[in-house]
Amino acid sequence: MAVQTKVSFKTDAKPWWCPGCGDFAVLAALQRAATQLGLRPENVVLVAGIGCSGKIGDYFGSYNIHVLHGRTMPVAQGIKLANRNLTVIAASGDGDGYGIGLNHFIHAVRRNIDLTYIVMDNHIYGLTKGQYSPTSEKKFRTVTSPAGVYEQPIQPLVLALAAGATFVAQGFSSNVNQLTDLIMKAIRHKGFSLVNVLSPCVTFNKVNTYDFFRANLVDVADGGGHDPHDRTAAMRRITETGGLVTGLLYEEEGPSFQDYIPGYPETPLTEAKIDLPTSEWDKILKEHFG
Amino acid sequence: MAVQTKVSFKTDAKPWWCPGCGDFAVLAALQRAATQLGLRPENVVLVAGIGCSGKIGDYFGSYNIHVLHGRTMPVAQGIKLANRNLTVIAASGDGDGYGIGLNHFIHAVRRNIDLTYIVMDNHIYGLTKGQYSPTSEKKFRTVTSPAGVYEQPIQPLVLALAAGATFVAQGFSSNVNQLTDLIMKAIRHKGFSLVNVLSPCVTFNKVNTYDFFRANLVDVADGGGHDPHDRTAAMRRITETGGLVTGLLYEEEGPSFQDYIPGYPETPLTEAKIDLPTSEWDKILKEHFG
Amino acid sequence: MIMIQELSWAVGGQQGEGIESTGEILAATLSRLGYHIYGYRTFSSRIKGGQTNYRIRISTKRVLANQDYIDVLVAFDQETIRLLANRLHPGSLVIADSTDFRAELPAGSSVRLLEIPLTSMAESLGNAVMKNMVAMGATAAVVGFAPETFTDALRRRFGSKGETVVNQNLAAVQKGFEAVAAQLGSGDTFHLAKADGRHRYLMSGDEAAAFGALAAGCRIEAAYPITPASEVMHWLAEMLPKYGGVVVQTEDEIAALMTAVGAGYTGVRAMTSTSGPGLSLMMEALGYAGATETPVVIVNVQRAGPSTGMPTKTEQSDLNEMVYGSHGDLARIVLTPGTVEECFYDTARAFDLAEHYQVPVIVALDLANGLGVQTVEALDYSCLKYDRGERVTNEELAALEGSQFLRYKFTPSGISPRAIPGQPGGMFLATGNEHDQTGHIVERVDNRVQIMNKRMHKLDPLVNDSLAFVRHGLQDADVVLVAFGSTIGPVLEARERLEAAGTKAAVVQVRMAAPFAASQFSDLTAGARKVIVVENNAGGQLYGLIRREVPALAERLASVRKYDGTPFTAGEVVAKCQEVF
Amino acid sequence: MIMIQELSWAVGGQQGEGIESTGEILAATLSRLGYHIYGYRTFSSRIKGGQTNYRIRISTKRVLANQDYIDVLVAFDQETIRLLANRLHPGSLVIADSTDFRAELPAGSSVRLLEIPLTSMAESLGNAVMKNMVAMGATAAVVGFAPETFTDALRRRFGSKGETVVNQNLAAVQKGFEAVAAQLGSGDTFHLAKADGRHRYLMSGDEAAAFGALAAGCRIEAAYPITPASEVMHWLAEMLPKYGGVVVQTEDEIAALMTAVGAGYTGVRAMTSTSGPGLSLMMEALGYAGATETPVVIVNVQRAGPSTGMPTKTEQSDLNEMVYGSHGDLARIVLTPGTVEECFYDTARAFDLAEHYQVPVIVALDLANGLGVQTVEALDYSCLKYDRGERVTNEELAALEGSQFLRYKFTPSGISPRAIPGQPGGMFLATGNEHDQTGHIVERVDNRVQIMNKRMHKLDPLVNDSLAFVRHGLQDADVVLVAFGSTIGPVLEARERLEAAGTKAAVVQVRMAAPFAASQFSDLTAGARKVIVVENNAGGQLYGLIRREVPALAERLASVRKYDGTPFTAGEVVAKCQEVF
Ligand SMILES: Cc1ncc(C[n+]2csc(CCOP(=O)(O)OP(=O)(O)O)c2C)c(N)n1
Ligand SMILES: Cc1ncc(C[n+]2csc(CCOP(=O)(O)OP(=O)(O)O)c2C)c(N)n1
Ligand code: SF4
Ligand code: SF4
Ligand SMILES: [Mg+2]
Ligand SMILES: [Mg+2]
Repeated sequence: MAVQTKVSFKTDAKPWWCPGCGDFAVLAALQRAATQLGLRPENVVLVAGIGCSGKIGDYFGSYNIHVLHGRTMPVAQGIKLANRNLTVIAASGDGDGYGIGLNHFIHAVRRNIDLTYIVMDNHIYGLTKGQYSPTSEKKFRTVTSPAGVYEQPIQPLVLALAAGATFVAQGFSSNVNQLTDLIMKAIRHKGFSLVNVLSPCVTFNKVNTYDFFRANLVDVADGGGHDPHDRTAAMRRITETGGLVTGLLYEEEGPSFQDYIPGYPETPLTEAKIDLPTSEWDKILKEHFG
Repeated sequence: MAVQTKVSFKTDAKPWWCPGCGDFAVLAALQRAATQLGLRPENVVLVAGIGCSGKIGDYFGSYNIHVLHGRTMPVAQGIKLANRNLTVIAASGDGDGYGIGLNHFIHAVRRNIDLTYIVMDNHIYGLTKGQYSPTSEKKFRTVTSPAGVYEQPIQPLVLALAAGATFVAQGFSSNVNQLTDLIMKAIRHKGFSLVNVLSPCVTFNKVNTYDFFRANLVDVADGGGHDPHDRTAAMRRITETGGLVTGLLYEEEGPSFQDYIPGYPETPLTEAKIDLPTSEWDKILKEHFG
Repeated sequence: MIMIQELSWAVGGQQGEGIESTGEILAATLSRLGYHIYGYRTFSSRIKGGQTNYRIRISTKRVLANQDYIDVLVAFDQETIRLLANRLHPGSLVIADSTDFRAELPAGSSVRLLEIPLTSMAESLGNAVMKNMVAMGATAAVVGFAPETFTDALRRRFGSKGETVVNQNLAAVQKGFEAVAAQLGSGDTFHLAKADGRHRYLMSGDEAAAFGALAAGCRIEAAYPITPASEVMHWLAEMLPKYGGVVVQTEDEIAALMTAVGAGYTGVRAMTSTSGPGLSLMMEALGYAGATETPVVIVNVQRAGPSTGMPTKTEQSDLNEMVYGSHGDLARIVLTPGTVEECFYDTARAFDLAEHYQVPVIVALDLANGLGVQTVEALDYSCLKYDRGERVTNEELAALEGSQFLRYKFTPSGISPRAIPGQPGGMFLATGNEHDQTGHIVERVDNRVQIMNKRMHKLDPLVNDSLAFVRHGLQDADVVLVAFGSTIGPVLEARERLEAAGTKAAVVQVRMAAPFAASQFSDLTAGARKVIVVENNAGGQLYGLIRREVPALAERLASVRKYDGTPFTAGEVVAKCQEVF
Repeated sequence: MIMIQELSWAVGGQQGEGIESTGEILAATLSRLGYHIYGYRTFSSRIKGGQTNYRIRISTKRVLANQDYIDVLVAFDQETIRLLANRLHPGSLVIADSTDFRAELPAGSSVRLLEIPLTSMAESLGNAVMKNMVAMGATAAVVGFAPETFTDALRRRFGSKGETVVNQNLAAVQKGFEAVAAQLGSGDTFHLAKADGRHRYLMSGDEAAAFGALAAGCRIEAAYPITPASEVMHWLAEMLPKYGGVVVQTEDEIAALMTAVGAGYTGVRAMTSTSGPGLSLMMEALGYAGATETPVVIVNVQRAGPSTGMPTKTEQSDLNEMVYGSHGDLARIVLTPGTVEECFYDTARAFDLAEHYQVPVIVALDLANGLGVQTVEALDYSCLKYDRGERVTNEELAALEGSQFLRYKFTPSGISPRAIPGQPGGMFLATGNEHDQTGHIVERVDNRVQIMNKRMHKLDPLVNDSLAFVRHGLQDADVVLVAFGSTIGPVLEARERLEAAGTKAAVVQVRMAAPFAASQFSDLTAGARKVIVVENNAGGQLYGLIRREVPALAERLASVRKYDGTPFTAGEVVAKCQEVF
């Protein structure tokens, strides 16, 4: 086989995002991470949701599946179970992932199938033109909250930890280097990994802007370091900062779902021989139904 | 009007539950709580899910609505918004509430509409005959987990706190007095309240039995008292005990959703006059579309 | 210069450049002058960038669809010209922004071109986005309006931004007017006949539906954003609180419908609004409303499917799901308003029907009438009947003296008076499980048959409903065109053209698709040699429905379908109908 | 004592008392003796308590439904007698447990009654639950089998509990046998003719479907428990791991289908199994599989709807949703196996169809064939074709030399060879948005029409499918009965009875409801004076489908429906058909 050179994971498509959208940086970081990890495009599947964020698949040169609104998680798990050799990455928006798709997220966390989940969290519904999202802050005024939001926002990092996540990180679109690093770590992590990315929507969110995040974000290691294996500390850091913290908050090594499945073969199910001799079926017929 | 005597909230229906089922105690506690609070049957709506647990409505003498599997939360919220004078109580099983219905639960928590949510948590799917549930422990063998469960169980109390719940309690079917008390407090709480009840399924769950819980449960106040206004302490108590703790874990007083809704009247929407003079509509026509 | 009775105007450029508001201002202004307006925007699922165009038809007569052609096209880029070239006719005029590109017209076309540096003119006034207002001025010159015509609309639109902005925009209009007036040749103007000056209202179907809901007494809307239905929610989010009502943005569409069902059960008029993907998610909840006989209204603004499909393109392809969706056998009402006005009337009526019959009612809009704008005559509020349906009174309940209230009592009509929470003695169980008259779960075969019959037949009176169909045109028509939803616009116009060309044609508009009033439909189409169903979908869904409901018609029935994401024009309808004549 | 060719036996009592296993043991034993068996349990959505009964038909000929009547009824309570009284005939024998109740037979009936203290006899042997085995022994005596006949089955059932338990149960059978043998009058026995002794297999449709899936190479099942489909999941949970496969219990049905779609996209045969409420939740995901052309199989075991309905009662009322559900226009295949054997064949075939046509395939069972058990002849594995559909090879991809692979290439058949992740050079975008041949999202009108046509027409060859219908009976039939699913059992038997009574009748079984092969169906029903659609639902869903697809038949078409939650018997079919003749 020819020597494989590193690939850039770029495509010809011109992104449909608004100029300045935070999602450009997420794409760039993901491309860099995949390149630096030396992944092959054919062995990566990017599962994207519906939203501005969900367009990311169009611009990332791997196998791509752009699913239904809120349904990245089950599809990603189906893919990984079907072919354990693939690198499976899911990408959602905050509405997609923490609104309509939250249940799948929590259950994916506890199932701990080996995949990486990147959520582009802009605290708004971008593609549907600016309704508030589950992560929108209280009092935020939008077309569907003309008097301001009154729900308590979802805290994705806290929820992920509460659900037993084995890898929780948060990045910011303005820090592509850190984000690249977090995504690389997440992909390397055996099990479910969440990378929540604060990725500003420059068109509809005039509150949680680049400037807002620059002014308010701290690094998890700021002020004395952080042990990413300490769940309690992670929880405390998140609470202290009101969620405005970036870096690797928590990681726990251990077996993932695949390691437990009885009889689950080392070779991918895609390679399983299915046309077994009919004697096999006769055996079942006799044993179970005779 | 005649002097209103306390009502028992009992009905003639003979419960369909198996003898010994933990849900009998939940029903009894709920009936006692409603009676002791002096509620009127016509002003209470019990919203039940699908499962053995969901049968509870048939036996509780109030307005009752037995909804779809997993959908107690939206229905309960719709009812409360429609008539803020009603006492709205929702009742689910662990599958109903934390499986298919988990997303609605988390969003109901953060919306903080004033209702009480009782989950009869038997760590199993009872009505469908014994599949594992989201709260089933690891290694638990059932018809759908013949080699044992390998998902991390959902920790409902932790998730509720993580989602910002303003009232979190846990009861046990063997302790009807405590449970009655918790339910009374929950109903009195202004805002969303969760009462998770460890309610054994004597038919399908041979692991999380009455004996198991008796041997392992501690009271939240054991070993030195617990301040239910301390969220961190609540979280710690739950973690320490692996969730095997009963009592009122957390309560936070404050305004609920209704208090924020712009223009939301003091009188229930059911009493709103809707046949306004047509001049009202002409005004809108001119102002908005003229 | 000749006097014309109508003008087709369009503006096109990149999304996010103000194309939408330009169209809106023009439409609003001309509506105020008493013209009839139809406006339709073509756009894509993208916030900034990507071609968009807004086509407006301005007429002295009622118009319910766009013309086949465009008379005046304002183009901010070459893509606009490329995409709309096939709509231009020999007499069309293209006003192209010469700041950024050199317009190229189709080879050999006799279309007239006016190149004007719209953007630089706007920049010279302080802001490039005002190129739209320069274009508006240019349009005024071409059509023979004074630039002041737009003053009012501009004040309303920009007033909140301060006098300077208003004045800048007014100056931009003036500048555009002057620049064009100077260059106009004698054949370059379109002199639009004066309008009747009557006061009309300009609105989209989404707005009309939301307004209809409010007027009908809806007090709770629970919904999840989705194109092209979000506008219903947005309008209600603004307006409902003024009437003590609430809009809840739920976590998904299942929650949306179930929240509305909860409110409906409690006695408040409640609704949700959605589009195809949301509708599919609501199928289980729809059945629940049906089984529990809970009134609820679903406004479904259809878009191109299947699946995510083309969220910003129109289609009428949810009919099958609306009529046949949800497992099990289930009665539901499906209303299919055609004009924007009808979106108001039918949504308002939906609440009466929902409470009267205690069923879920779906009001089916489509993107073309949901987002398209039309001028509407003063509304007729006699449609607001506030029929709250049969309710048991507290006195009747008291007379029960503690014995169980029969929520699902077997009555001749199949409709049972309902109690709502809060009524003493009215306590009952509502359940999606099969139940008896009290509401309690029972699986006895005799009860099952009885209660199924009750639910399945309570809508029977609707087969005589006088609003099920609207017939337009001659009694002795040779050809009957059948349509529902927005397609009625081009079809009505096609009928006129066919008749002008010598074909005796009539139109039967389907306003209620379920229950389908088959024998009325048979009567309305009796005698026609050919009955042609014209619809915006690939599957011929209405055609199929009619075959099923009125199979005797099958031999005379023909199907005309369009499923490229755009609405029909009258010319297309005529051409396609002639193929199947 | 006369020799009979078949016997209808039933046992009834409270749920949780072992009724189910009694029925199973009897059925298994007699199947091993070479009899044909049909077994059907009536139960409710409740774990313990509530009446349940198990009816078994034992015959020397193939049987696909229960008889109209019961010959021998073992009753553990009076409720059983009350509920089944209308099934008893003058020659019936009731064996009643006299321990707890005094059996009362319908007034004036000539049914024979044997009162035996089944429970106390069991108690005297050590355990009251063995009353079932005592009843088995009693049955043996009545039917003329030696008690040893059951030894084998008992060993298999109780072997794991140790020799003592086995022996106790054997003793219970013996005891029941003796007690009855002693009391039997000469007219009290039913001497069942000897069976052919051929080896057959006893299974339910749920098991057959699961087995069919495994044999066809399904390796991933993602599902959520639901009556009456859970058994599919349970069987696969046990068996798939033995073949390296996986069962995922998902958080809901949406996740279930989407997980299977993910696996299907990746190239593994994957499925989900569900019932009505779950099917309704899957509507959006179904459309997604259709739009992305991803193979996936859905086994839908229908139960009585609408909504939660009657979870343990049978119905065939999801046909509308299976055929027309999901928004937008969508091709899908719906297979409707009738017998248990066909549940195996059709589920296996579903995987071939799904991959060949790259569509979602729904295999529609109903509770009656899903949970009912039938004896099945040795299976014919030639149905296992392992048609993986068109796949692009790595060589073909390499030959592209880096240019974009056209996943949705326009081909004459409409089927485009697919790549799966892992294949170098095959990267593409799968999306539910409208897309072009590469998979990229485009909304161009020309592309839209082309790709819709591709998806809508790729199933066209199936109109010639030789497995779409099965016709039974004479060519020149006067009356044709039409049925799908489990209803085929009673309908086939009704045909025989009609013919015996002088009516020339044939049966057309619908095995594929979508796409509907209309012209084949026309041919198969040509010449019949009357075509009667017999189905287990209130809406006449198959009847409506046929009217839509073959409207010319409408005048000769009649509808027979049952919707009380129980399957038809042949006698009911005959009676109802005679009403519409
Ligand atoms: C079932 C369904 N409901 C609603 C929609 C409409 N919709 C498309 S994107 C979106 C939300 C987008 O918000 P988010 O997930 O935060 O993504 P962003 O655009 O902000 O990146 C919604 C509601 C849909 N496509 N499908
Ligand atoms: C949409 C849908 N899916 C599945 C079911 C079947 N079902 C009924 S109850 C139940 C789970 C019951 O478990 P749980 O909620 O824990 O209640 P329990 O019976 O244990 O009290 C399921 C899966 C259903 N009714 N609806
Ligand atoms: S609308 Fe917001 S999220 Fe969407 S592309 Fe534009 S900036 Fe990004
Ligand atoms: S099966 Fe379990 S949960 Fe259900 S009624 Fe019986 S004991 Fe209770
Ligand atoms: Mg977002
Ligand atoms: Mg449970």
